[in-house]
Amino acid sequence: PEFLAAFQARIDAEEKIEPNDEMPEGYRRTLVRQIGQHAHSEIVGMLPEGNWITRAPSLRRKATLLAKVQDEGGHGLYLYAAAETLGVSREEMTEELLSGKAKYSSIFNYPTLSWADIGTIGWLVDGAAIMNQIPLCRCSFGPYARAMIRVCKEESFHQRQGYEIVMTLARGTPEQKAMAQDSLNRWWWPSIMMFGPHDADSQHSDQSMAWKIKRFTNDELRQKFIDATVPQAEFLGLTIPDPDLKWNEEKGGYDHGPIDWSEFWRVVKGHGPMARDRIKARKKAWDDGAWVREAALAHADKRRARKMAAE
Amino acid sequence: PEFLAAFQARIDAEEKIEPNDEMPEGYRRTLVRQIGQHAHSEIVGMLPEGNWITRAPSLRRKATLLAKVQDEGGHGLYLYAAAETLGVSREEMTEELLSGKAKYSSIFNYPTLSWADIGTIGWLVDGAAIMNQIPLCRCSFGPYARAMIRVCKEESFHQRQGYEIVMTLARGTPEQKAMAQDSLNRWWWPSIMMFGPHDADSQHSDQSMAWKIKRFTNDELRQKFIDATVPQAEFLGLTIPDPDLKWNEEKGGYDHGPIDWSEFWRVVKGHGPMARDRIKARKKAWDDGAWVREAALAHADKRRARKMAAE
Amino acid sequence: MALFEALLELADDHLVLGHRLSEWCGHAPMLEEDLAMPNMALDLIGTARNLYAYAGEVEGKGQSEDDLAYLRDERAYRNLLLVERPNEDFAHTMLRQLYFAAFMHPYWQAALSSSDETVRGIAGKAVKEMAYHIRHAGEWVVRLGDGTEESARRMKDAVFALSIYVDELFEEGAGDDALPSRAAIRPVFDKTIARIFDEAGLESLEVPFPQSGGRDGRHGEGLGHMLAEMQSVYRAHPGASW
Amino acid sequence: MALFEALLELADDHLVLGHRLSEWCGHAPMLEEDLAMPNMALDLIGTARNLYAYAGEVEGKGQSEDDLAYLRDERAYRNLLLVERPNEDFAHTMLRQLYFAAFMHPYWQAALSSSDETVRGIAGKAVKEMAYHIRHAGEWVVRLGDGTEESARRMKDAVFALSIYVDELFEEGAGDDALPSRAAIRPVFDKTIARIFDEAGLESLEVPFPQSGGRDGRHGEGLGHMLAEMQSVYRAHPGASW
Repeated sequence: PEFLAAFQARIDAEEKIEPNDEMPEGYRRTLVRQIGQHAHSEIVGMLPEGNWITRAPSLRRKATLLAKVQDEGGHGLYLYAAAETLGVSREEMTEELLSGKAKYSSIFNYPTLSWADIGTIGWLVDGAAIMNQIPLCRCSFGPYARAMIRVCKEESFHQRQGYEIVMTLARGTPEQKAMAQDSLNRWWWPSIMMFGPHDADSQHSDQSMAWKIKRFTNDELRQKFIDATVPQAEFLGLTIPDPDLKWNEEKGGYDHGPIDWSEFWRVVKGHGPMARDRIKARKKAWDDGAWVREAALAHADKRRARKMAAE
Repeated sequence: PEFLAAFQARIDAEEKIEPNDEMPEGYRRTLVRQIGQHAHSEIVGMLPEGNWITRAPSLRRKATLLAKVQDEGGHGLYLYAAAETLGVSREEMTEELLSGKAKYSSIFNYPTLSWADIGTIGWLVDGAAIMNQIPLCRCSFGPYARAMIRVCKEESFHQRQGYEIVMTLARGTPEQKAMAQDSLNRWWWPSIMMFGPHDADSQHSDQSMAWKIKRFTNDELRQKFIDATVPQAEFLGLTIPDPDLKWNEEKGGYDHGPIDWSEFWRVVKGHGPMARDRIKARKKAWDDGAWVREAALAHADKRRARKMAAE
Repeated sequence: MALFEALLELADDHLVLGHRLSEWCGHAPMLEEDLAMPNMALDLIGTARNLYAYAGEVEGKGQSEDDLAYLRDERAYRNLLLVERPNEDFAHTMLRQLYFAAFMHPYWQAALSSSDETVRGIAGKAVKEMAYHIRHAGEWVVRLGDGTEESARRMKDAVFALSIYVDELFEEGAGDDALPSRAAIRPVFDKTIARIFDEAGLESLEVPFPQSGGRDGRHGEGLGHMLAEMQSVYRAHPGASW
Repeated sequence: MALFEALLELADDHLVLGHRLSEWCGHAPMLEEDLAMPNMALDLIGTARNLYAYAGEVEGKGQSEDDLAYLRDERAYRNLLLVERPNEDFAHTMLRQLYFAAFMHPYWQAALSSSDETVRGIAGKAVKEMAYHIRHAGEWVVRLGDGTEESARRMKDAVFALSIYVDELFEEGAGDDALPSRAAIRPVFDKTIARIFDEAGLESLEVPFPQSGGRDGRHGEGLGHMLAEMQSVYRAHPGASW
């Protein structure tokens, strides 16, 4: 308890906690879970966007999409590295992902069904992710905070790219405009749900707030996101698929219609449309790659042995 | 020798040899090789055409192509059955195909590179096959002769369908006409080569002729094919890619330019452009299907055992 | 336009499943199946053609069967999720076929007494084909379920993978009086599957969270790739005849 | 038009190989390779874009890089057979990459002294990238060749499968004075491969019957499927901007 108080004092003083510092087991566990989940989301997130690399309708778009998906892999890499500082290996985390024990962001269990989805994901999904992640740049755990600074910088670049794709479509042929609207229709609610349940129904929040792992509540972040996004949609001439959405002068923000929480929980619990396909794809990549990883280890061992023999 | 003379007398009297009849080992061996090769050709021949089923540009064409490829599988089936009457199993023959020991028609080691190839294969390749096969309907070995009657009937239907596809293209847009001409350019010489080397260079011919397995020489059949095909090409307004092709009034047939025999032997010896891919595809189908074939046997055994136990 | 929409749904089901089956062509586990699968594909594509042709007629805008098949993108396709699922292995393919045929057989049977003559005609041909598909696919489900350890495992994997797409079969979709109720088919379907699963030693799975969305064009990610390939030549030559 | 044709050949090589590499995206054997392969793909696609853009300029008919990439069918593509070969496994993919880079590195090096300024510019960027590709793919060829029994077997299979496509690299193709001789590259290429194969414990194979034809558009059957997918959206919306 003395230690806990001292630890909380460091947190309150906005000191960064570093891997070798003593920390409460719950703090460590929460971070391992959260950073792992975040890393997995980056990795699984490569799949829905990767689905359009081979069909991207211009070479320029193909290149930027490839670069984007690569960046996501890179984010996964720093995040796994940040989690590893807390004593879990990337291999362990991967096994947890593949066995279904570890979660990842539910949004990636929706399918990408048109080129417009590549734009919309950048605009809405990366937009929502940034809202969630900017406060994490000031997270009390140093390695996570530092990883997030880098991640956020790249994500906001992706968000602008996504918005620009949607803008090109919204100003394009009638078919392209319809494609953009259809995509917004499908992604709006899942994006809104990315902020999690209403504050009243959120489990881990209070302790995470105290530990400064989290700095805003789900509803606060959701509100910020909606307020930022509605004018962007208006600028594009697209309609947000929420008939109840309207400006609330009093609170200085938008009110939105009711969220379908049964859909939310269904997807969170692993029954989203693409959930099985995602894990299957990752498992296949992992299993098919086993011989490569083994060969790399075997070769490194051989090299080491030869070097020692030569010395 | 007495037996050989009696056997030859039956052949000369145009009697059919049946599976249970005594026959010279060489006769049996020649037939096993030839029927097996013919069966394998039908099976491997499913691949180049199968390559366009998923892209056939109308539902009607898709259906007729599927039906055609299915017919080829059917021909493979009767031919394997005919060979089985001579005491080799389908399994043995398949192993020989996959190991590269048994041959199949070299023509199928060329790739299908446009929709027009589906027409051209029907027109030229099936056309050449029919020239080769019509005499086989009178082959001295009964089961083979009977299988060939059925095969020839279906092949001539395919040949007409193929010609009709090419005709549609030749009368279509400029792009379609160019596609048809390009396809003819690629398939003409390989089709001409389907009749094998010049008579002077042909190994097995004499004995096969005596045994009435074969009834015309390679060059005779090739001449028939060219004479039948040239007017068809003219009717379509397509140009046969042989600048030396011209009518020879004296012999009442066309003279053709020199055949590239180095290309011929290269492809016959297994170095055609698609040779490795074809065997690989068949091997994959066979290996991937092993568990299905095993399960079917295991289930049949279980059923039999249960039935016996019940009796 | 309910009839047009309903015909399109059915046509898409048949075409997409027929296309999936046709992908096996030349790659089947045995020669007999290299004949049987194209055969079933042909039945399905034949029915799809009749349905598209009639849909085009009902719509009355001069769209041909090929226009309807080749010029709509994945969001416009209305097929069930079940039929677009990838072939995976022979166990998945046969189970997918069984599920579809066990539904369509009683569906076409009911359609035999449709008020619409063309529908009755299509149903008359299709009902016999579907009886054969149930028999053929059902026999394989039994053989594989009650074959080797490996085949039984694969069959169980297929049941796990595909059963989440079964409920969608019974959603009414566009619906039209000329066509049978889908929900009403459930008991007959369940009986067929129960009989075959029983013989195969397979258990049906409870499906608390079935998947659907195909009727609204919310497909999986595989369909778009299938259509890209299927439509490639047709789209590359606008207006050409084939 | 020799320069136009020659640029198109080069551009097609880069695009097709980049596309093949990009198919790995999200499916690599380890996360590091989920970064490295798109990275190499980006290099290749970047070079392809520069080459197409310049080809369009040289041709002078107003064709954009996308017109050249998205509106030509498989018979019009001029790429080497090597680059269109399917990914198969990681061993095949790395060997294919090594063969290509071991050729292109000295090629671009020679192109640095081209009479054509644009070519020199493209070469200047590409030569550094190709050095990295040789290093990256070469290290993997060594690791796999000298790794486990399985990896060595797969590496040998890859050499067997791909070596028949190597000779085509040195065929002059369309050729143009502004671009280096291809045949002249052979000794440097052979040295690079010999060095890496030696370290990997691999043997080079004699190839009595090399395959070629890509420069005349006589491809394998895989390229058409690749292009059908690649061009699907572009072709479905003629004239649209993206």
